[in-house]
Amino acid sequence: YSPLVDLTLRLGDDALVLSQRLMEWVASAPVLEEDVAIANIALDLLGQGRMLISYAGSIMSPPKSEDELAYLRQAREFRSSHLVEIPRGDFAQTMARQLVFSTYQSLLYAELTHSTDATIAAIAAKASKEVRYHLDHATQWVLRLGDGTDESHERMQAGLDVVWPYVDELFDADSGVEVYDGPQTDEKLRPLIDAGVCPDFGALREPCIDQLTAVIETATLTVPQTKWHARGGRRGVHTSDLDFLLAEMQSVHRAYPGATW
Amino acid sequence: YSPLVDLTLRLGDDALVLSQRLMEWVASAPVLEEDVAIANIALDLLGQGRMLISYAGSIMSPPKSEDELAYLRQAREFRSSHLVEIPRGDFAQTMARQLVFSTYQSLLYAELTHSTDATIAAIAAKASKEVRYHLDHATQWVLRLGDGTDESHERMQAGLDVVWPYVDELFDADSGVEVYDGPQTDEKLRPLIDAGVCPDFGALREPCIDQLTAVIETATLTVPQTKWHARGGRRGVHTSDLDFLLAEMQSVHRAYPGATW
Amino acid sequence: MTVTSHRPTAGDQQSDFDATIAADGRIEPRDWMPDRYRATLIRQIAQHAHSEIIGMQPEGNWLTRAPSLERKSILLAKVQDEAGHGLYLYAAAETLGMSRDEMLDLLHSGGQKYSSIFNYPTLTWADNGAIGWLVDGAAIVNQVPLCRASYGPYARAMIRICKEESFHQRQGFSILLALARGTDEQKAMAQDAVNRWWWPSLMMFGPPDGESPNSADSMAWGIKRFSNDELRQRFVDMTVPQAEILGITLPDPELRWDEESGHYAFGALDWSEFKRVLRGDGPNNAERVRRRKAAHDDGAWVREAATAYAAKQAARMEQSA
Amino acid sequence: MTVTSHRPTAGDQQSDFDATIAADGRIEPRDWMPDRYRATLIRQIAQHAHSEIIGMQPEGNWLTRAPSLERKSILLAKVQDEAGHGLYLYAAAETLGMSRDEMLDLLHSGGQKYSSIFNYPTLTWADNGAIGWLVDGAAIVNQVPLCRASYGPYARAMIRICKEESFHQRQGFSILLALARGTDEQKAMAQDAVNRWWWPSLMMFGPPDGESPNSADSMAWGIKRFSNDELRQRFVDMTVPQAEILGITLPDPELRWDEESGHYAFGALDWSEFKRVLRGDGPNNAERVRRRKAAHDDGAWVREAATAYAAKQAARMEQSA
Repeated sequence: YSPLVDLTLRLGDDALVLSQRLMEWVASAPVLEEDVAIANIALDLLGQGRMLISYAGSIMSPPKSEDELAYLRQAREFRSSHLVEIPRGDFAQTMARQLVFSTYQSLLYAELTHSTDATIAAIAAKASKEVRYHLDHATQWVLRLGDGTDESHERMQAGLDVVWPYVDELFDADSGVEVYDGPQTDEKLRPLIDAGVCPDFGALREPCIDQLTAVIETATLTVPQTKWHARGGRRGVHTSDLDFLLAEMQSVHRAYPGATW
Repeated sequence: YSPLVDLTLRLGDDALVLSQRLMEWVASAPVLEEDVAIANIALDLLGQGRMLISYAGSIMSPPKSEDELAYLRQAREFRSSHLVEIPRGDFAQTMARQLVFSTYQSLLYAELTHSTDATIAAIAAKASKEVRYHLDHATQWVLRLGDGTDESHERMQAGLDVVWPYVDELFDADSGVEVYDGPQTDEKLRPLIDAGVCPDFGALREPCIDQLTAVIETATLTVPQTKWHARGGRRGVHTSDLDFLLAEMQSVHRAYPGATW
Repeated sequence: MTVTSHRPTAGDQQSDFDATIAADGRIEPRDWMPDRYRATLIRQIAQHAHSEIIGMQPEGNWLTRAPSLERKSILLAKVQDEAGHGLYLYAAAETLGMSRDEMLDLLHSGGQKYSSIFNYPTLTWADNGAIGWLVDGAAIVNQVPLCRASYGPYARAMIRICKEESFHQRQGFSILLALARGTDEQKAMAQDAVNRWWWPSLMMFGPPDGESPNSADSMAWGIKRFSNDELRQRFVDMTVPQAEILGITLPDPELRWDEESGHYAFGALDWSEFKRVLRGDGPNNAERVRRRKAAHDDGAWVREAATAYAAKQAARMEQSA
Repeated sequence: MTVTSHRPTAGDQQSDFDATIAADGRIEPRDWMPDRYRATLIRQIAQHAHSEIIGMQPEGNWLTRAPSLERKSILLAKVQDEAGHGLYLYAAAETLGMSRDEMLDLLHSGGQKYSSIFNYPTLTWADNGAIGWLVDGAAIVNQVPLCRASYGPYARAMIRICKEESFHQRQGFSILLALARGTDEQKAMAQDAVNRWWWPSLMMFGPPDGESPNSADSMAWGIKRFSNDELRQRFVDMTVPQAEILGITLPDPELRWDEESGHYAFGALDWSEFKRVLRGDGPNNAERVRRRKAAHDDGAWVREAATAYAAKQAARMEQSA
């Protein structure tokens, strides 16, 4: 992929894959209001994913449609982060992931609103409003669960503990890893950073961790310690969860080659 | 499907689908000996499934390979029973299903050994020996769990309760159902029964229930009561579980159309 | 504002109620109403609410597998609407004095019902088309008259719901249209789905008029406006021309235009299967309720946490005030 | 039968042991052995057993998705063998006085290790080929000399295991051969898998001889027969010609035949990544142990039931006796 395609696929695949994970909650949420809210967030992310993936397809040569990219790529060709791929877990784990992802997205899209790439800037402007609601929703739940009952406190902490090793990948994808098949993935975006298309992702890490820490501590929870962190998603080295997710997502489309829907 | 193809697919799809469900236990069994035992049963069933499905393919026109039938049929074209499709549940539920299925298979294959169709008779003769081991294994576990601890007793009973509504379908597939798209599925095999190719499945019900009752009662458990029973698998009306199982099973094969492996 | 000069007696209340009904007026939550009117409404609105939330399952099951991103997006919006409809309807039923929790408990225990149509499985992607086109189509025919139901909160909820249902029906038709114009396999998939959903859809209107004992009361109370058979006929008349546009055959050899009556004539319904499914011996009854109850039970700790947190926050407010 | 005429002293025992080792004889469970010999063997055999059962996961993950029924059947047989190998090896380690339960607890707590190679993910179907060909290939080179290890139960277990491993290696080669002869996409998949597994396979032989502190003892005790670097070279020499048959490029630009030494020369290994993965910061370390522990914990009630049932049966036997 060219750097610009790579960037838009990273953003778009994150949104698409997380939307898919959130859909798994529909008709299974703890209260009906959450069926509505989670479906709503999933719809927003699916919309963002479609815009970004369509844009990526439009600048590929030959151009590809959103459905070609969503349904006919193999897992190795996806550019999602491990954070969005792992299973949904219980409601606390889902909210822990959502808090991390929405905080990351809110900081990122605020920067991308000023992108020198007009399409990306426009998508980011639209998405920023949606993300504000997602972040608020997740924050409220982390507070309620963290400072609710003993059981919810324990589950909320466990949820944070599960997702925490996946945070760093969002910011310095492959730092410290020898990559045999090309440059490190954080290097790949260098020309785009220089051209003002996207920010340096690494620079978003500190404000993100600060914001997360504030919420976590208000919720009477502890910021987890972790001795490993995920890496590889941005160069197509994924969790095995992604392959199962795609097997399901692509199953009908692939079973009828060449059909339109 | 012709009646003979339909019959062999019923037998073969049951074996293939259950084998697939059992594989989900590999590396997750409660003791290492069970990793070996369950893999072994899954291997036997996969072998039976392959022989039966290959035979079905050989008498279709045009003929089809086992892989075409396993990987390129839609769920509606499968002829498996709901019993083998439902998720594995816990170890007790898996053993409850295995007890039912192996009892059914042992009675059925004993009859099929005398089939006037030489291929079916030969497959049944080979499979009978394997099924004897499967049945013994499941029986031992139902006894251990039923007459073990309070928790295992409760789980074993719960497992039986889950699988029991799926028993009747094995013997009188659609009795009592108006079928809009053809004859009732138990009628479809009539010519084969008359020709001595297969037994009347309905006649196997009583001995099967008797055998199951004996094991269940020895295990200090209760034969469940049920107010509904599954139907439809033999005419392609399946649980939604089957479609997910096939999405996973067929995913790699379908992702590379035309490839050989 | 009317100030009544004397304490109303039961007789006065009944005659006020009767007069409102006779004048096609609206009964509101604080108005007096006969116990049986209240009980009938609770049963009907709760059943309708339950149907919306159980109805999320058969289509929700296909969200992760929708074959294009656009279809996925539309189906997700639809399923989200169903959850929203459930919310409106539970709120309407709560104005009659039964809480949502009580209704959910009755749903889980089998004490209240949901539409039997959702006990059929969704076997292929085309089933999402057939559900939208036929099941939502039948629902609209049933529901449009309910926008004039005599109980205010119910009528107002139905007005909001009906607006969205017509989008649901169109999206179902659109799924089938794409399949009907597609490959041979897609056409067969669409036809198969319609074959399976047609008769159950007709049964959604309930038993024939002669065998519908509660209908008379509901008619007299202005809850129901048309008989089961009238609505069923209206649905058939509306649907047959649409099937022709799709090029899909409805699975009824007796279906034909009857010049004399100005309606389509259709074959007899097989109520024995309907009753079997209604009795609980349907392909998905056990699974639908099991899944609903599992969601509720698994979510208990979340609801408890929300309550505990709200109490803590209230206490903090009070302390700092 | 030799009858010893006096009670053996510690010095006698040590010299008997030394003599057995020197004569390339076998130490058996009831023989005296030095504590460090015992501890080294327990650590090594347990690690080997753990590697077999953790090693079921990366390939077990593909059982349900194998792209042909024949491949599915072969892979299932292979994974079953791994469970069987685990059984042999735990039994061998138990003869040294540590129970399987103790070893599993140590595995779950991180007190005992398993081969770091299984912390890499299996990203595509081709990875099953690369694992069979390279990882099992490397395992065979490591294990064949162990068939002559000085501890009898270990040597005998290894003889059974080595017989089956060569089938495992062949099935891996066969998976890759089918891909290498397949479509362009299949070829790319095979090359990609080999690119990812080549270097980690070379690291399976352990650190370079200069940095392998425990090796000297193991050599002296007849547990280890060749140095890490010797075995690594043997593996490279065996594998390069096979890669040529496959038409797959090994991802090392420095790889070349060295006429002078009569061996293939290869590039330097990047031990920093190996050490990072070994330290626990690998892509799958946490997941592998989590899954193993979950299987063990979820199965606790089953093992308890089996024990309770056995006790009841024994009591019944006694009563009726």
